[in-house]
Amino acid sequence: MSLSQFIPFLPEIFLAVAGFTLLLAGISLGKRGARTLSLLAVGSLAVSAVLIWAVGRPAGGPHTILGGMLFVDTFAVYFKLLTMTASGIVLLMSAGYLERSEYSPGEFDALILFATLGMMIMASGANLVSLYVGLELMALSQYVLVGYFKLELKSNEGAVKYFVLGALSSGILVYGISLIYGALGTLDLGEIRAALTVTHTANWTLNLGIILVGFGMLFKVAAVPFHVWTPDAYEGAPTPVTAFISVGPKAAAFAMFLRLFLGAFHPELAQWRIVMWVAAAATVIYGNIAALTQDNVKRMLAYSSIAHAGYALIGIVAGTVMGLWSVMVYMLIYTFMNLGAFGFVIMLETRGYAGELVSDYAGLAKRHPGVAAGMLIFMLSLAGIPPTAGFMGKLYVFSSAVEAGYVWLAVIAVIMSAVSLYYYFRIVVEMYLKDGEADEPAALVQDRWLDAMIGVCVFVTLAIGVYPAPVVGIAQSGMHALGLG
Amino acid sequence: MKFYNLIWLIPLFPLAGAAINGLISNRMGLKKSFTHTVALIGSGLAWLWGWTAIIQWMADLGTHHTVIVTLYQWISGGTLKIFGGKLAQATVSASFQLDSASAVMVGFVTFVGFLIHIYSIGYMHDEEDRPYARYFSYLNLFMFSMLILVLGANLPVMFVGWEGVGLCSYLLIGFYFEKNWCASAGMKAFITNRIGDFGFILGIFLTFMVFGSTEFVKIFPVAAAHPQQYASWATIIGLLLFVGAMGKSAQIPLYVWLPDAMAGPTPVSALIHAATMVTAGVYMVVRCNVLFRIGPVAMLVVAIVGGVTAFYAATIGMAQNDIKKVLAYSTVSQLGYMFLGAGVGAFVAAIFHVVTHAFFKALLFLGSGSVIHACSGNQDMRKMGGLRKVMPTTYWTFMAATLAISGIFPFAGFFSKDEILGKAFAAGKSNLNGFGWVYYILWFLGIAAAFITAFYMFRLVYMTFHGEFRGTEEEKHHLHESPWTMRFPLQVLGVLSIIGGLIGIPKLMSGHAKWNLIERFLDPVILPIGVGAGHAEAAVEVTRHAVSPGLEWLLLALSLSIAIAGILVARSFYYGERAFEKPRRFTERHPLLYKVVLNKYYVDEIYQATVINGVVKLARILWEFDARVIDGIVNGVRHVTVGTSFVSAIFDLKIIDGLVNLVATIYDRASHYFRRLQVGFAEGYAMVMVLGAAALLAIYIIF
Amino acid sequence: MAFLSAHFVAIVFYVLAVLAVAGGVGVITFKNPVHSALSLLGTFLAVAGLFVLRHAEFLAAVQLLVYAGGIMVLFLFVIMLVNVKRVSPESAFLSRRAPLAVIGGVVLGALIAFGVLAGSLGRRGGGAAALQTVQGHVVGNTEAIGWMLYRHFLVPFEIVSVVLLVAMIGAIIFGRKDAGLEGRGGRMEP
Amino acid sequence: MIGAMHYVILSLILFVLGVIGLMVRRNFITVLMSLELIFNAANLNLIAFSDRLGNLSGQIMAIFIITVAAAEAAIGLGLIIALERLKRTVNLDDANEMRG
Repeated sequence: MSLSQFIPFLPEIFLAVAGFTLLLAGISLGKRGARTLSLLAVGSLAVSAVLIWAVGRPAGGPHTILGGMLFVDTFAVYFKLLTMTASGIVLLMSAGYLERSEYSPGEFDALILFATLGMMIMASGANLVSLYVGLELMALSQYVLVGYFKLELKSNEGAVKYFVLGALSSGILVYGISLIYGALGTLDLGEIRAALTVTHTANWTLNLGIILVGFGMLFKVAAVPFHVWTPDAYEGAPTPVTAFISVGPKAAAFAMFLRLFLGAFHPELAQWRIVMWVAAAATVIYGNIAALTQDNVKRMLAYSSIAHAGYALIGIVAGTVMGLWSVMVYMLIYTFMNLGAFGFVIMLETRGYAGELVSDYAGLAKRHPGVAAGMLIFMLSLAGIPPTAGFMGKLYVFSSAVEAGYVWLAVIAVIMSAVSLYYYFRIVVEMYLKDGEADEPAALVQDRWLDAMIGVCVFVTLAIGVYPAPVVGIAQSGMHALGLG
Repeated sequence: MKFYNLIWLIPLFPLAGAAINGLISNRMGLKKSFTHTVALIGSGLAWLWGWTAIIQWMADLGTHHTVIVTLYQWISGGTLKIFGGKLAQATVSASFQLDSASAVMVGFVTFVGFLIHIYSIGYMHDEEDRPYARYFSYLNLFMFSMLILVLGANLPVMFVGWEGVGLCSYLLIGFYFEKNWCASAGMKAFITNRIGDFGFILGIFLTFMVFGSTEFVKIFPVAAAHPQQYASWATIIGLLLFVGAMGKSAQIPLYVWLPDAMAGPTPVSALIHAATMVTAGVYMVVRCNVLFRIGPVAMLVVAIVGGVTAFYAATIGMAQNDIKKVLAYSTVSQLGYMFLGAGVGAFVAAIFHVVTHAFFKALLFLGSGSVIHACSGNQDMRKMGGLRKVMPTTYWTFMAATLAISGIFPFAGFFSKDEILGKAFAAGKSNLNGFGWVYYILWFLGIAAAFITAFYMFRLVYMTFHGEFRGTEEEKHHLHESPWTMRFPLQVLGVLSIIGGLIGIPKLMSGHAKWNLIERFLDPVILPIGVGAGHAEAAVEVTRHAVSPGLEWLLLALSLSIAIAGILVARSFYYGERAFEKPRRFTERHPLLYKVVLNKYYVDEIYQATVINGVVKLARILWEFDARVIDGIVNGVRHVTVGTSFVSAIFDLKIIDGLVNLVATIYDRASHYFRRLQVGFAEGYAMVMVLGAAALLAIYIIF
Repeated sequence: MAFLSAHFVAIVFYVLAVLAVAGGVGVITFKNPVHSALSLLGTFLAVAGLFVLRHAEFLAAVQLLVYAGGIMVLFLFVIMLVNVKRVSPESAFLSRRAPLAVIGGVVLGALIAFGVLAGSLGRRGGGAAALQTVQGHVVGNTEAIGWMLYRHFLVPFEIVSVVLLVAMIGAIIFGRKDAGLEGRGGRMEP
Repeated sequence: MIGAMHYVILSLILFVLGVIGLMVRRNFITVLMSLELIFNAANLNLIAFSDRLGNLSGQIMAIFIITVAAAEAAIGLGLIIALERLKRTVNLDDANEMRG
C-alpha cells in the first residue's frame, strides 16, 4: 500500500476533516450561525465534489485501492456526486429551519456531512467490512438526526423506533455477512464474485447469507416487510431531516444494493430473485395503498417513498444491464422530485408542525400560484405523468422488467402507479380546487435559500423529463463498473 | 421558408402564451386586455402556422407524403431484447408528424380553439384579473397539450399530450373552485381518465416489445405487411389502447366523468369536452387503424362499445333538464357513433364525424353558454323558454347546429352520421369478420339513437327558445343578446355546421368519388394490408361493395325520415299552445304503452328486484357492508324514483357511481388494513419485520 | 482423566455454550433490568471464552474490555440513572404478543438453521497457525491482527473512528440538558 | 471434535434469543441488551469460521462489529435518557404517538 493510493481517497478525508471543523465552528458560532455553517458545509461538499472530479475518477479503468477496500469507478463517482448533491440541497434548505428552531446548527450540519461520508463509502466499498462500516456511519448519523429535536415527542419517538429497528436489521445483515464469509472464506466483493462465477453452486449457507444481507438492504431502502420504521421516522423527524433520509441514504442504500446484488452476488441471481420479486411487488402494492388514506403529508410522502423504493427494486429483480442503469437513473430522478416536494412541506411549516396536513394546502393556488404550480409539478412527477422526470424513471424501470420477462411485475407496478395518482392529487385538489376558508391561512416561510433549492429541483425535474438522454448516458457509463454487460 | 419543417413550433406558441399569462399576468394581476391579447396571439399563431404548414405541405409534397420532424432523441435506453429474441434500440425521439390524419386534426383544433378563445373573452369578462389570467393560461396550455397529442409521431409523445390534456381539463373543470362539487368533478375526471391511461401505458410497452419501436411510421407498415404474424398481438395492443381511448373519449363504462365535467366554464365544455380532447380517443384508434384491422376482435369490441354507448347515452339525454347535461350526454352518444364508425372499418367516416361534430357541438355548447349567460347563470331548461325573440343570433345558429346533429340534409352532421350508419349496415350485410349479426344490431342501435338524438335536441330547442319565458321577472328583465365576441364565433361555426358536410359528399350523390374530399385526403392513413390477411381484411374490402346504390338510397331515406320523425315527436310534445300537455295526456290515454316504455316505476321494480338487490347482496357477502356503497345505491334508487329518466334507469349514472365507489371502497378498506400493520410501537414493528423475514425465507426455501 | 484430556475442548465448549445460552435466556426473561444486565455479562464472558477456544485471543480481550468492561458499565449506569424501578413497575413483557413473537423468532431461526445445515462451509484452512502468521513469520494473534488491520483494513478503521465520533455527538445531544430549550413543552415555535 | 457447525448452532440460538427478546420486552434497556446478543451471535460465527478457514478477515470483521455495537449502545442509551426525560418512561410501547 503506497501513499499514492490515498489520493483517490482525498475527498473522503477532506469531508471528515470538514465535518470535524464544522463541529468546532458550531460551538464558537452558536445558534445564530445557522446560515454561515450551512454555507461552510455546502462549501466543503463542493470542494469534496471537485476533488472527486479531479482525483477520484478512475483513470485507466475501474480498480481498487487501499488494500482492496474501495473501488475507484464511475459507478461510485455517480452515486457519490448524487448523494453529495442531495446533502447540499438539504443543508441549504435546512438553514432557515434551524434558525427558526433554536436547536444548535453545528452538530446538525456536521452530522449530515458524516452521513454523507458514510454514503460515499457505501457507494465505493469493495469489501463487506468497509461497506458495513460505511452503512453504520450513515445509519448512526441518521438516528441522531431524526431525534435531533429532542424535546419534540414525535422526534424522539421516531428516533427510538428507527434506532431499534435499524439495529435489528443491522444485526440480521451482519449475521448474513458471517454466513457468506463461512461459505466462501472471503469478504472481498471481487473474490466473492469470482468464487460464485467459478463454482456456481446452490450452497444453502451461502444463499441464506445473501438473502439475510438482502434483508438488511431492504430495510435500508424501506421495502416491505422491512418498511415499518419509515412512516414514523419520517413523520417524527424534523422536516429537513425527513427530506434528507428520504433521498440520500436511500440512494446510497441502492448503490450498495446494486453493488452487492448486481455485482458480487449476480451469478446467484436465480437464487435470490424470487425473494426480491415478492418484496418488490409487496412494496409497490403496500406503499401505494397505505398512502391512500393518509392525511398527514409527511406520512403520505413516507408511504410514497416506500412505493418508490418498490419501483426501483423492480430494476434489481430484472437483474439486467438495463435494470442496473434504470435504477441509477431512477434514484437521481427520485432524489430531486422528492426533495422538491419536501421543500414545500418545509415552506408551509410556519407554526410548529403546521403545514403537515393535506388540508393545510387548501386554496394555495389562489394565494400563491407559483408555489402551487411547483408543487403540482412534483406531484405529477411522483405520480409518473409525462413530461416530468418521474415518468421517465418509471418508464425505464418498467421497461427493464418487461425486457427481463417480468411482465406481471410491470403490470402490477403500472396499475399501482395509476392508484398513486389519487393520493398525490389529494394535495393538488386542495391547492387548486378548494378555497381554504381557514380564518388564518397558513403563511409561507419566506426563505430565499429554500426557494432557490426548490427552483433547482423544479428545473431538474422538468429538464430530465424533456431531455433525459444526458442522465441516461452518465448512468450507462457508470454501469460498466459492475461488470454486468 | 418551409413551414411544415417547423411544425414543432405550432404547439410552442400557445405554450409561450400559457407561460406569460400563468407566470407574469397571473402573478402581477395585469389587465385583462393584456391577458387575452397574449392568449389570442398564442393560439392565433398556432392556427396560422398550422394552416400555412398544411397548405404548403399539400402543395409541395402532396398528401401521400408524411413529414416527420425530429427535434432530438428524447428517451434513450440502449439495446433491448424484445419478443422473439430480437434486439432493438430502445430509443424514442421527440418527433412530430404531419400527415393527413394529423393535418385534419391540427386544422380544426387550432381553428376551433382560436374561435373559442375569442368567445371566452366575452364569456369570462366578469372574472377578476387574476382568475382571468389563470383561465387563459390553462386554455393555452390545453392547446399546447392537444397539439402535442395530435402531432406526436410516436406513442410516447402522444402520451405526453394525452396526459397534458387530461391535466388541463382537470384544472379547467375545477376552475370555479369556490363550488365544492366542481372540485370533485375535476378529481373524478382525472381519476377515470387515469384508469384508462394504464391501458395506454401497457399498450405502449407491448407495442415496443412486439415491434421494437413506437414510431408510427415504423410499426404500421410492418404490421400491415405481416398481418397474420402480428394478428394476435395487434388484438391485445388494440384492446389496451382502446381502454385508454374509452377513458379519454368517455365510453361505457368510463363515461361517468364527462357529464360531471360540465361544472367547468362553458367555453371549456365546448373546446375540451366536446370538440377536441374527447375525440382524442377516436383519433388514436384511427391512427392505429392497422392494428385494429388486423385484430378483428379488437375492432369488434370498439364497435360494440361505441354502438352501445351511442344508444345508451342518447336515452339518458332525453330526460335531462340541465341544458349542459343534455349536451354532455349527447357528446357521449356522438363519440359512441365515432367509435362505431371506427369499429366497422369506416375510419374516414369516424374522423369526418369528429370534424363535423367539432363544428356543431362546439356551436351548441357556445350557444348554450350564450343562453346561460343571458339567463344569469341558470342552466335549468324548465326555467327558460321564449328566448328566440331576445337572442336571434344565438337562436338561428343554435338551430343550424341542432339540424346538423339531428342529421338533416344537407347539414354537416347528415353526411358524417349517415356514412357511419351506412358502413355499419354494410358490415352487417357483408358479415364482416364473421360477426355480421352483431353489426346489424349495432346498426339498429345507431338508427334508434339517431331518432332519440333528433328528439332530445328539438326538445331542448323548444324548451329553451320557444314558448313563454318561465323564469322570474327579474331574470326576464336581464335577458339580452350576447356581445359580438360571443356572437362572432357562433356565426362562424353556424356557417360551418351548415356547409361543413360538403367536404365528404358520398359518391352516391355526386357520382364521383373525387368529390368525397375527406376520404381522398385521409386515404394515405389507411394503409393497405398485405397479402395473407385472411378473411379479415378481405371482409373489409367486401363491405365497400356490399350495398347496392338502391339500398344505399333507401338507407339514406330511412335515416333522414327517422330524424324527421324524432323532430316531429318532439314538436308535438314540447311545442305550441299545448306544450308539455301531450306527454301527460299521452300517458293517460295509453297506460299500457306507458307502462312498457315510459313507466319509470315498472322499470324501477325490475331494477329494484334484480340489480339493486343483487348488488346489495353481493356487497353484503363480499365486502364489509360499507356505508358508501349503500349510499351510492340509495342515491341511485332515489334518483330513479324521483327522476324522469326511463330506459336509462337500468344502468343509471348513480349505479355506475355506486360501482365506482365500490372500487374506491375496496381500496379504502385495503388501505385501512394495511395501516393497521403500523401498530405504533417498536416491538410490534420488530414483529412485523421478523414475521415478514420468516415468510420471505420460507418463500425462498419452498421455491 | 484420560477422558477429560481427550475431550477437554469439547467439555469446555459445552460448558461455555450452556453458560452463554443461559445468560441469553436470562437477559430476555428477568424482570429486573439489573438481573438482565448481569446475565448478559455472563454471556459476554462465555463468548469471550469461546473466542479463546477458536484461537482468537485478541478478540477475547477486546470482548472483555469493550463489552464486559465498557458497555456493561454503561448499561448499569443508565439503569441507575433512569431508576427503572420507579418508571416501569408493571409487566416487563408484552404478554399478549409474546407467544406470536416466540413462534416468529423460532420459525426464523429454524429456517436459517435448516438452510445452514443443508449447506456447506468453505474449505478448511491452515488452522490456528494461519491466524498467527504474517508473511511467513509466526507471530502472535494480536500482531497478526494488527498487521491486517493497519495494512489492509485501514479504511474501515478510519471510518469507524468517525462512527465513534458520531456516537459521541449523539450521546451528548441526547444526554445533555439544554438550559435554553427546557420548559418549552417540546413544541417548536418560530 | 467440536466443528464450526456447533458454533453456528450456538450462535443461531443466541440470535433467536436476541430477536425474541427484542420483540417481547417492553423495557428499552433490555431491548438494547437483546441487540447485543444478536451482534455476539454474529461474532461467534465469524470467529469460528475464521479459525476453520484459517483466514483472519473474520476476526477483523468481528472487531468492527464490536466497535459499532459499542457506538450503537451509546446512542441507544442516549435515546433512553432523552425518552425518560420527555415521557418519564423507558418502555418502548409507551412511545406510540404515531401510528397508522
